[in-house]
Amino acid sequence: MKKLINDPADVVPEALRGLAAAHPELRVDHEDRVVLRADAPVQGKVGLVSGGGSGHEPMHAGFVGMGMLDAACAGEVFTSPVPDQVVAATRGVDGGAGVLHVVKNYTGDVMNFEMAAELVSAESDTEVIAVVTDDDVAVQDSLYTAGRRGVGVTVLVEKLAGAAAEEGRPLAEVADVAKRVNATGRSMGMALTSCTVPAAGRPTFDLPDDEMEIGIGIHGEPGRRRVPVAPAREIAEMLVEPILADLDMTGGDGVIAFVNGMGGTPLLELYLMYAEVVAVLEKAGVGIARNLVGSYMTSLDMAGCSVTLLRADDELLRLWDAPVRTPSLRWGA
Amino acid sequence: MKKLINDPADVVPEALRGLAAAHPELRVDHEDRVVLRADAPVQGKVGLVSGGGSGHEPMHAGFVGMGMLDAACAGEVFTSPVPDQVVAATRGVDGGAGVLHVVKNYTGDVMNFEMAAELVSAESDTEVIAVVTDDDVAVQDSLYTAGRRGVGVTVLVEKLAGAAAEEGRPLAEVADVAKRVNATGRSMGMALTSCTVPAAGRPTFDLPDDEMEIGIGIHGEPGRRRVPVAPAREIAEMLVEPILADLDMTGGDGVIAFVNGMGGTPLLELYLMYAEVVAVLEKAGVGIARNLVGSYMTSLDMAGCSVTLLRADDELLRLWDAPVRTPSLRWGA
Amino acid sequence: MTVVDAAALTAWVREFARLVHEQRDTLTQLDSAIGDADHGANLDRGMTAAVAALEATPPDDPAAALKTVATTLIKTVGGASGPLYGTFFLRAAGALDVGTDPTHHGRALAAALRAGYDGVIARGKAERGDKTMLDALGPACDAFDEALAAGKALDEALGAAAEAAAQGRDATEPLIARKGRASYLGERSAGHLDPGAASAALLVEAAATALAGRG
Amino acid sequence: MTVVDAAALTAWVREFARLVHEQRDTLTQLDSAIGDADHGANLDRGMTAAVAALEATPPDDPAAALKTVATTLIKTVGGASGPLYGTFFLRAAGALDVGTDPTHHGRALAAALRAGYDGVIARGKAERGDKTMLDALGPACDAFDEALAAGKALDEALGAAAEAAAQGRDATEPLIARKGRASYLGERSAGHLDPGAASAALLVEAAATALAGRG
Ligand SMILES: Nc1ncnc2c1ncn2[C@@H]1O[C@H](COP(=O)(O)OP(=O)(O)O)[C@@H](O)[C@H]1O
Ligand SMILES: Nc1ncnc2c1ncn2[C@@H]1O[C@H](COP(=O)(O)OP(=O)(O)O)[C@@H](O)[C@H]1O
Ligand SMILES: [Mg+2]
Ligand SMILES: [Mg+2]
Ligand SMILES: [Mg+2]
Ligand SMILES: [Mg+2]
Repeated sequence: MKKLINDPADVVPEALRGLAAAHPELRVDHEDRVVLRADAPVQGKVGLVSGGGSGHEPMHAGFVGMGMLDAACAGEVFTSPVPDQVVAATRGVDGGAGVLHVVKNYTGDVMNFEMAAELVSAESDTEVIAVVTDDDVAVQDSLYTAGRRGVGVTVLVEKLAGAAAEEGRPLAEVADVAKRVNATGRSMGMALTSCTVPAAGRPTFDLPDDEMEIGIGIHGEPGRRRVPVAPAREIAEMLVEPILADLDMTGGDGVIAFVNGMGGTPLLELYLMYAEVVAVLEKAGVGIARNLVGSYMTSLDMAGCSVTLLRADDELLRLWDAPVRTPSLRWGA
Repeated sequence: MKKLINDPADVVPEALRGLAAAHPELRVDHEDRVVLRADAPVQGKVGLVSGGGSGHEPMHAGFVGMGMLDAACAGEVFTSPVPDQVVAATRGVDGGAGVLHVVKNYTGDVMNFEMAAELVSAESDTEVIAVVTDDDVAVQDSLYTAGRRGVGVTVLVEKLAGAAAEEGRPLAEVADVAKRVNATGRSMGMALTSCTVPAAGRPTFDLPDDEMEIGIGIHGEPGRRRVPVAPAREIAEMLVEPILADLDMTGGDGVIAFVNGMGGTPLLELYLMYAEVVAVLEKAGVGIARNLVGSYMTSLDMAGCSVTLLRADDELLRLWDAPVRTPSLRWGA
Repeated sequence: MTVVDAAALTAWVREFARLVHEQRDTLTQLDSAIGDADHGANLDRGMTAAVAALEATPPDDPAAALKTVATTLIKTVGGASGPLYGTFFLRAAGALDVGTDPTHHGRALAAALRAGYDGVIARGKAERGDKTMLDALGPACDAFDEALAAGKALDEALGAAAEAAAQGRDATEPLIARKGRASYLGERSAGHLDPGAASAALLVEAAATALAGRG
Repeated sequence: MTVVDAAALTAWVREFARLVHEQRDTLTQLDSAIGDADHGANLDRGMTAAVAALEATPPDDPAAALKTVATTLIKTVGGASGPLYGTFFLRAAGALDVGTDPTHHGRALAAALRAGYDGVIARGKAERGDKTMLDALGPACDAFDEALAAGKALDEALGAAAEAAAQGRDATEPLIARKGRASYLGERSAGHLDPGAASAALLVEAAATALAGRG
């Protein structure tokens, strides 16, 4: 295993120390592994809390700051945080206007955030609403299963609901924005290589040199199918078409198109992929209103990418353009 | 070879198409493979032009915009641009106050930029000054060799000289800032894996699972020595100590510390490395005034990192904090 | 002789921790095939902490022992298995009523395990056959109850439970997962053992080993 | 018969392009060991363009042929080898003065090659022994001059030049690079052939092949 780490067991706390040193505008609670805006709680503002397993950086800690999250809980690598962390984060961002939990739809995340919400409501009158993201079209949405995974849309929810909260809107409205984004956004991902979990020490799956996995998540889990490696052009079709088949993206004010790198893929390739995604969308008559290209939601050192499309409207575009000031997403401030 | 590409020969023009689609605030001259600020030339402002081989994204095209570069020339992968590209860029950014060429010290880059400057001066009265960066302490600085490579400091030169130009300072002063940054900045890099040049199709060098290269550049060239893989703590020492041995970094107003990922290394590891760099600097009595952590100057999909330290002063810190608005470095705007 | 006392349950917890540590890599490998390669690390971290917590504050009674394990797992594991195993031990602790008659200890323990099992169902909303830890825990509870009802001694009944858990674990192999992370794989989840069922089988095996000779 | 005319030099350029294309991977592999793995791709791109340029606008005279190659290489190659080979052809074009007497063509060509070689030195500021293309070009110019001075026919003289270039290329193996990208490796650059010396040897070999039978 080749990684810039010390003891695999210490990866998360050590990376948090680096994050704290690099970003004085954040406050890191090292005991609870919670990253907060230094000015949290912001009085009168809805607090946004997210979190999940580590290994997806910059998500979530890199999105803490003005206009996005108020706090992020860092679990062990690929392991959702424990309830105590979420409780500490929720308390730390409670400015009197309630707290929104942004939770990716994984059994562990959902349960740990639920238990935290139960603990918070047992001990205080802080109002908490949880919005669960489940945008991955690689997974069948069914009542009998765990449902779809929460992936790329989570980044967009954090940006857009974060902007709504920054405008001073009440908890219910901020939660509605989050739900709307989740309802109108879909994602699909692929991997050229597996990632290696530090504590496991070897790649999660073996992938021959001439094959790739389509329909992967962000935890190194294998995808829905394994196919021969294909040109970027065809990969863009394999990712975009299932999204368009799942949700009509035409009409409205165009989409926010998000091409995301999985951690081991260089920006050169992501821009090339973006050009191919643009081509597929053009053919399908889908306009692009805004875009985001980069590695924002990763899976350790996995090579690969995901595409997220969000059907936008006036309000969402306004929230997208609103200033944001976090370590990894910043504009207008 | 596993990459998100189509034909290896088309990687650069296709990625430029994606960049253009993603960033309407840039103008891309696809024929000459030059990326310009959409508002170039800015009248009365010194124009900053850089460029080099592709494969180092976001450097340089990702640094085109207000407060940084006016244009970047994209060569083939790891191959410096040709003079025509540099001429086109220089013409495109000439707002009457002269043009600064920021050139990394590689034989090819230096010669191609030189030839371009000769062509420009033969055809116009645009004043051009070239500043060559050569900050890599892994390479011995000698009159009898090609000298040190230009690496991480180049990003800092582009930011700081870019800010000076944005302030409306004259060419000589902007060039002085660039020279001063190069003179007081030093870098050292390492690789856990080789990169794969698309046209070559296989890793540039083989590296056993338990070894790493110390003293690498950013073109997949092997380093100065090959040693067993070590913990991040020791890697930080191997990178920082040669820098401190080369140039005294104490005194002044502390350093700008830049921990850079080589393309295949996730942010989680870079923050962890940053914590270790902070520890080494603390022990050496070197204060940190500002920092930059991320993959800003890459070597395709290479896993590894580099450390750049720049001895800062009041003026450089002011220029660092000045607003910048580019695809990959943005604050205050 | 007290059959199910704090010491006995502490011994059970220790033995489970030992087995998890020993089979950490195996559990992680199972989780690599159909999950995210952390189940071994997760449980090992949690059970190491649980043993440390029991050592730091030795429990006064058997329910307290289980409660300490529950809160420690909830605080340290995370993921799906943290809340699920945490809930298992929490509900078991709440249901454990050993009373004063040692001959009832077996049935008291069986009731506690059943309560824990029901707690996992309530928390995770899965059913048997979904390819989860339930597929080992459920058969174990059934076999334990049946053996006791048939008048078997605790030893033998726990042996039967462990046997049933192991069979239940093996039976997850052909199943298509419907809950947890493995469900994302759809049909590709078939052909692999469920990691949580494998660790649950260790939990029951540990009980059989640690409580052996106690009744 | 005209010995060094536009057609002959076009044939030389074609043959060089053919060899470069054929040995593209070898050149890139040499550049992988001590450089950045692009020399084969660089020269192949440039020489393919040069041949196309000669086809698009067939040159009127031999100097024009060389000049077209020069400007095409400068426009399409980049890196170190682009300006260097570009300068080589540019200076050679400038110096080429075949005059009207075919028996002087050999010496005219030798003077042009020497001028190209000097141009590479001026542009790259390297010396022989620095482990660069100069280590093949230099010996080739020397051998060519000597052979002509000794009264050898063009054929034979070019053969000697090609032989000298190949020897010069091989002699780069033990050298420690002092110029170009390989210099960053310091002592680790020893033990490998220089990619530019290898391509320069192809250039001279191509001349010997293409001009064979012309004098
Ligand atoms: N809804 C559920 N009900 C019962 N058990 C579950 C459920 N979801 C997951 N599990 C169990 O949890 C195990 C995975 O645990 P672990 O790997 O530690 O957590 P995660 O899936 O969050 O990485 C699965 O193998 C399965 O047995
Ligand atoms: N200063 C120089 N003088 C002469 N030849 C040089 C010089 N620097 C480099 N070269 C030649 O150029 C070759 C490398 O060319 P190439 O790989 O195309 O360019 P780059 O080094 O920019 O990647 C080297 O093998 C060497 O022969
Ligand atoms: Mg997990
Ligand atoms: Mg090159
Ligand atoms: Mg798991
Ligand atoms: Mg090269």
